[in-house]
Amino acid sequence: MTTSLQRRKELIASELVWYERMLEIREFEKQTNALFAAGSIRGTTHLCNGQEALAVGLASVLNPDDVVSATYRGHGIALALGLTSHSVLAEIMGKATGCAGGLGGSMHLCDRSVGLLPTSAIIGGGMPIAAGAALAFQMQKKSNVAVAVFGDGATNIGAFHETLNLAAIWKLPVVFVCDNNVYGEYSRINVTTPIEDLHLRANSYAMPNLKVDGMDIYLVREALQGAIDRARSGGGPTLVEAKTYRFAGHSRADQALYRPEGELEMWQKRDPIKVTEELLIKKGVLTEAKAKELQEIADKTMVDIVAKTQNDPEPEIGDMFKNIWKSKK
Amino acid sequence: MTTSLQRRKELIASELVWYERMLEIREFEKQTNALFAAGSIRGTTHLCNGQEALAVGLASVLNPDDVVSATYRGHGIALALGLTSHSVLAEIMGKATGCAGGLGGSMHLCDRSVGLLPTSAIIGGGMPIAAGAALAFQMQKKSNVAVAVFGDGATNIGAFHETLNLAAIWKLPVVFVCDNNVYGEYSRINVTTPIEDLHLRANSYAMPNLKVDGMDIYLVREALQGAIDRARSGGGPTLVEAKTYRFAGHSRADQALYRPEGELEMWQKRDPIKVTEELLIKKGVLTEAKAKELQEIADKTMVDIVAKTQNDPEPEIGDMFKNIWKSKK
Amino acid sequence: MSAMRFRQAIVAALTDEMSADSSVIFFGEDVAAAEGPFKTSEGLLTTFGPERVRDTPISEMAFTGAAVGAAMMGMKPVIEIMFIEFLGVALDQLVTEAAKMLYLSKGQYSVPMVLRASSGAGLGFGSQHSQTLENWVAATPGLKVITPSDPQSAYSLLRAAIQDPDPVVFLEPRILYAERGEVDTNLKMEIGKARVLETGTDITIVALGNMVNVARAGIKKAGVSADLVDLGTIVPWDRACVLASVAKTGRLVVVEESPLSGGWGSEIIATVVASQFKSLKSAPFRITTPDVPVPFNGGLEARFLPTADEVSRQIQEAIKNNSTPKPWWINEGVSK
Amino acid sequence: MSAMRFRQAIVAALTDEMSADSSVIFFGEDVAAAEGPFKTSEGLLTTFGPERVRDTPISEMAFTGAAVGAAMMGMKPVIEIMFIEFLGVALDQLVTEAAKMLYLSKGQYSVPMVLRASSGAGLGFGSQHSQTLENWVAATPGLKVITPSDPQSAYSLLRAAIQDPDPVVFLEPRILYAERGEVDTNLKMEIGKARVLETGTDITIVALGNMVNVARAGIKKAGVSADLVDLGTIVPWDRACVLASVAKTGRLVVVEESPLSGGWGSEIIATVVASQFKSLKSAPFRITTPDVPVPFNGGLEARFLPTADEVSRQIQEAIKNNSTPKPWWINEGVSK
Ligand SMILES: Cc1ncc(C[n+]2csc(CCOP(=O)(O)OP(=O)(O)O)c2C)c(N)n1
Ligand SMILES: Cc1ncc(C[n+]2csc(CCOP(=O)(O)OP(=O)(O)O)c2C)c(N)n1
Ligand SMILES: [Mg+2]
Ligand SMILES: [Mg+2]
Repeated sequence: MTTSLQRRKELIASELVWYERMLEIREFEKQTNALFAAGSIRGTTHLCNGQEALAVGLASVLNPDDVVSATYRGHGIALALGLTSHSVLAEIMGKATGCAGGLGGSMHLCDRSVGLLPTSAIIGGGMPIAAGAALAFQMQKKSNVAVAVFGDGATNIGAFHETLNLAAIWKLPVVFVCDNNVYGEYSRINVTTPIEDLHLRANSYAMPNLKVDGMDIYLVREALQGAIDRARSGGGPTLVEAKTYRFAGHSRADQALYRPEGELEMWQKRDPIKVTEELLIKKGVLTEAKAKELQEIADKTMVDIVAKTQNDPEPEIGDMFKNIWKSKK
Repeated sequence: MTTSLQRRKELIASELVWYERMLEIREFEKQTNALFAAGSIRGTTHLCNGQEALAVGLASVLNPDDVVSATYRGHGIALALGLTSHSVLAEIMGKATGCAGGLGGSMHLCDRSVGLLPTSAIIGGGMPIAAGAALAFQMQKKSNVAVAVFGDGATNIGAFHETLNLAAIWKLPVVFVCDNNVYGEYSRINVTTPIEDLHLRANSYAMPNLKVDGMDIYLVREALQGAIDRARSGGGPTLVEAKTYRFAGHSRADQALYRPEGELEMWQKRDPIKVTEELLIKKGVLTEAKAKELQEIADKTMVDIVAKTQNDPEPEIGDMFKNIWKSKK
Repeated sequence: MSAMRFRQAIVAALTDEMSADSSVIFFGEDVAAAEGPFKTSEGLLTTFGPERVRDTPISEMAFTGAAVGAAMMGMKPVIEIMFIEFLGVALDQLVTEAAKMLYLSKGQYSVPMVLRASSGAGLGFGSQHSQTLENWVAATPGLKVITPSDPQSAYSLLRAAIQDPDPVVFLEPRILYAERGEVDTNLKMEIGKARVLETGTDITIVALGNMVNVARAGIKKAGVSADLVDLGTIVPWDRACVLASVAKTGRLVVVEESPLSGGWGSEIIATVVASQFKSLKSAPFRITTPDVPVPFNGGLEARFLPTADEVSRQIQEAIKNNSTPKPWWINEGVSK
Repeated sequence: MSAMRFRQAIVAALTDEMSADSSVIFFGEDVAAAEGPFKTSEGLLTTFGPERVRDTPISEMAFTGAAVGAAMMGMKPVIEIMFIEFLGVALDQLVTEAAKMLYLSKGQYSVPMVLRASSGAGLGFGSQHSQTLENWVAATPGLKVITPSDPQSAYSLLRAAIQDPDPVVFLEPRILYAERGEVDTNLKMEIGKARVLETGTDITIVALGNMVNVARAGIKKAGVSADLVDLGTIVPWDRACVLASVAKTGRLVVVEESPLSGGWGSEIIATVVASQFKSLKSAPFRITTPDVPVPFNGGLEARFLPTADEVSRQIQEAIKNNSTPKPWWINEGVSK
C-alpha cells in the first residue's frame, strides 16, 4: 500500500503524475458528488473542480516537510499533497480508516506525514496558523515554508488582514495563496468586494504580490516557486492570487444557478485538466491515446476505491473520547 | 448652564472658539493628569495633548446631528463636540454628574445630544458601529454622516479591514478618521506596521483616501470637509489620515521614555495650539495679548471646575442596576 | 393555524415583522439573493428589496457591529450568523459593545437588534459547525438569549425578539429547520416565559430547543408522569415556572445539548437547589453531551447527543431509586 | 523561599521556563520592549532576546492563531492578551481551532500553548476592562483553564501550564499583581489539583483567584470553622477534593467573581448536588457579583465585588439557619 509520502514524491518527480493526480482529483469529486446525492455522505462537501491545477501545482513545488493550511474545500489539495483517495474518501464517509478516523469529515482533513495541517471550516481560520507554523520554522532556523490556501471571499475576513500584516512585519517564511474561484458561496466576488485583483491588498503590508492564471499548472508552479524561494531564503511572505473558477456549486446540492449565462462554459474552455493535457502532448510527454487510457484508469480506480471504502469499518463509540487532551488526565 | 449643543453651535460659529476649545482641552488634560497623579482619578486616563486640532477641526465641520464613534482617548473629542469640561471630568472622577453618571469612566464618554456615541475601549470596536449608524442614515434617507475616529495602531485590527470593505461596498455615508499620533501604546507605529502612510490601506477597498497635517486645524477642516461632503452626497466613505503626535505618554503614569531623542521637541514646534494661534493672529482674529488672556481664563476656569467637581455627589448603589435592559423585565 | 416547516416559521416571522415595522432590516451572508443557506429568508429580497435585505461580505465582526450601530440610530436590524461558531470571530461586538451600550450611555442608546444563528448537532457538519455555544453569551448582562423548539415558538419568539428593545441572541436548532408543525400567527409568546408542554407529578424536565422533543419522546418511552418545561428563553429564564414545577414534583432533570461541564443547565440546578432544597426528593441532575468535540461519524454523533432512550432510562432510574443516574458513557464503561 | 509580588512570580515562571526549554517563546502587545503594561515580562527581552520575546501589532486574532500554529510545529508559545475582554476579537483561534486540533488530527497535532490574560475588577478600568469571563472558555472540551490566587500558585501553576502539552488559558487577577507573597520556586503544583487553604467542619467554601483571599477574610470575620478550597484550575476542576470536603462539612458555598447567572460556580454546585445530595445539611449556594456590567465608580465597584463582610454574613446565616442567604442587593432592597 503506497503511503502519502510516496505519492507525494511521485508527484514531485514526474510531470505525468501531475496530470494523473489532476485526473484523480476530478474523479474523486465526481464520486463524492454522486455519493452525497445518494445519501452515502453526511453533512456537506465542497468540490474543487476547476481548481486542480493550483492544488497539484502547489504540491509539486513544495517539499514534503513544508506545511499547508487549507480549507473545507480541501479534497484536491489533500490528494495533491499525497493523501490517498481511500483515506480521504473514508474520512468523508466517516469511516475508521479515514485520515481523521472518521471523526472529522469532509471539512477536516489532515496528514502530518505530508504537512497537511487539519483543514479549517472557519473562513480565515487557517491563515494565522500557517503564519505560526512559519514562525516556528523561523525560530528553529529551518528552511521550511508554510503555505496558507484560502478563497477570494476570505480576503474580506479580519484574520486575512491581521495575518498578512503580522507575517510581513516578522518576515515569516509563509506564502499566502488566494484561490480566487470567483465565488464565495452563492455570491460572486464583485458583490462583496470593491476590487477585482485581490493580490493588490498585499500592498497594505508592503508585501510582494502577484496574480497568476490558475488554470495553467506551469504558470502556477512558476509563480509559487518564486514566492516559496523568497520565503525559504528569508525574504518574507508573498501573496499569490490564482485566478481559477469553481466549476461545481458551493456545497451539498447547490446547482449554482446564480451564475451569469455562459460564464461556466467560458471557463470550461480553459479546464485545467485540458490545458495540462495539451501542454504535455505538445511537450511529447503524453499522447492523446495515453491520455484517454489514463482517464479510464482514473475512473476505474476510483470506482474500485468507492466500493472498497463503503465496506470499511466505522469508528468505535470510544473513539469520540480520544484525543481531547494529550496529557494523561 | 450652557448645554453641549450650545457649546457645539458656538464652536461651529466662530474660529475664535476653535482656539478657546483647544485651550480648554489642553487645560483639561493638564488637570486630568494632575488629578490622576494625586489619586483623585481611578483606573486609567489617555491624554490627547497634541491632537486638539483634529478633535476641534472635526467637531467644527460636522453638524450637531451627525454622529461620532471615538475611543478611550476621547476627552478632546468629547469636549470639542460640546460636552462640558464639568460633565467629562465628573465622569472621569466617577461622579453622578458625569456624562455617564460615573459608571463609565474616562474610557466611556457619551452624549447623544451632540452625537457622541459611547466611546469604546476596544481597539476597532467603534468602527463597525459608525458604519452601522451610517447604514441607518442611508436607509432613513437622511443626509447625516457618521465618523469613526481611531488610532494608527487600530489599522492593524481585523475590524478596520472588515469595516472599510463593508462601508465601501455599501457606499455608506461614513468617514474614517485615522488619528496617527505615531504610537500605539508604547510601540512606535513602524515597529508593528510595514507601511508609513496608513491611508493607503483604503486602496484595498477602492476607497478614496488622503493624509493631512493634523497640526493645522485649517488643513484638517479642509480635508474632512471634502470627505464629509462626499459622504453626505451619497459618494460613500473616505479614509482620512491625520498626522498628529501624542505629546503625552500612552496612559496612566507613562513617561514615554521610549521615544527617540528629540522627536517630541520636533513635534512640539508644531504644537497645534501654537499653530492655530499664529494663524488666527495672522488673520487678525486674535492678538498676542488676547491669546495670553484666553489662556489665563482657560487655566482659571478649569481650576474652578476641578474644585466644583470634586464636591459633586457619587452615584447611588442602586444606579449600577439601572440600564441593563431597556425592556421592563 | 397553518402547518409549516420550522424554517418557514422563521421566514414568516421575518416577513410579518418587516411588513409591520419599516425599521426592521435584515442582513447576513447569502441571505438575500440566495435566500439563506438554509432557506430561512425565502422571498424576503423579492418582497422587501435590496435596501432592507442585504448580502454581506464574509465579515461577521463588521456586519454584527453594523447592526449594533444601526440599532442605536433607530433601525431594528436582524442579522444572520450562519453557524453560531462564526460568532467566534465577532463576539466582541455583541458582548463587549452591544450588551453594555445602554449601561455605558446611561440609557441614551439602546440596541434593538436580533442576532440569529443556526446551532446544534445531528446533521454531520463536524466539530466546527455543530455546537450550541449558549455559554458564550449566557453570562453577559445586557443580552437576552432564546432557543425555540418548534415552528410555533420559532415564529412567536422571533417576532417577540424583533420587537424587543434590547439585543437578543436567537439560536435556531439547525436540525429542526425541516420539521413541520402547526403555527398560529396570532399567538404571542413572551421572552422569559417558559411553556409547560406536559404536566405530571413525578419529575420536572427542563429542556431547550430540540432537546425538548427528545425529552418528550423520553417521557413517553419511560411512561412516567412528568412536567416538561420548554424554557424557550435561557436569558432571562423562567425561574417562577421551573420553581413551581419542582415544588410540585420534587425532582428535576435538565436535558441540554451542550457538554456536561459548564453548560447552562447547571445554572438551573444551582438556582433551584438554592431556593427549593427542602422540597427536593432526589438530587437534580443533567442529561448532556459528553465533554468532547462533536464527532462527524453518524453513529458517533447519534450517541453523542442525548437520546429518548437515554432520557427514558435516566428519569426512570431517578424516580425509582431517588438517586442520580450515571450518563451512558460511564454506565457502559466507555469513558470516565 | 523568597518574597515576591504576584507579577514578579509571573516573570519568574516565564524566566525559569524559558531558561529550561528553548522552545518556549513569548509574544503579545508591548510585552517585549515595554516589558508588559503590568510589568509581567520585566527583563525577558534583555534575557532572551527579540527572537523569543516579541511585540506584536494590535492583532489578537493573528497572534493567537500564530501561537496555535507555532505550537503545532514544536514550539511552546506563551502569549499575552492584555485584558481578557480582548479575547472577544480572537476567540475563534482558541476555542474553534486550538481546542479541537488534537481531535481533528486524530492525535497528530497537539497545541502546547498558554494564553495568559489579566482579568477581574477592582481597579476602576470600567465595564470593558474588568470582567473575568471564564464562561467564554470553560465549556470548551480540549482547553484547560487556570486562575491563581497568590504569587506561589501564579508561579507554580504557570510553570505547569507551560509544561502542559495542551492549550491552557491562564487568567491572572489583575488586582493581585502588586500583592506580595512567599514563593518556593521548587514547589510544583499540578493542573487540576485544588489546595485546601483552611480546614474546618461547618462549611466548604470553594473559591478562585482573588475571591480566595476575600473568602479567607470572610471566614476570619465570621469566626466559623470552614474548609477553604482554592480551586486554582477551573477546567479540569478538582472534583475529588471538593466532594471529599463537602462529605465532611455538609455545606457548600462558591465565591466567584462573575455575574450570578451563568458563572462557573453553578457547575460546582450541580456536580456536588448530583453526587452528594444525601450528605448535604443545607442548600449549596453562590456568592457572586450581581448581573450587571462592572461599574466604574469606586464605591459602586467595591460593592459590586463580593466582600469579606458579605461572605461573613452569608456563611454565618447558612450555618446557623441551614437556609440559603440572600445576596446583599436583595437583602438591602436595592434590586431584585
Ligand atoms: C467565519 C466564517 N464565516 C462564514 C462561513 C461560511 N462559509 C463557508 S464557505 C464560505 C464561502 C467562502 O468563500 P471563499 O473564501 O471564496 O472560498 P471558496 O468556498 O470559494 O473556496 C462561507 C461564507 C465560515 N465557514 N466561516
Ligand atoms: C482589541 C484590543 N487590543 C488591545 C487593546 C489595548 N490597547 C489600548 S490602547 C492601545 C493602543 C492603540 O493605539 P492607537 O490605535 O494608535 O490609538 P492611540 O492610543 O494612539 O490613540 C492598545 C493596544 C485594546 N484596548 N483592545
Ligand atoms: Mg471562492
Ligand atoms: Mg496611536
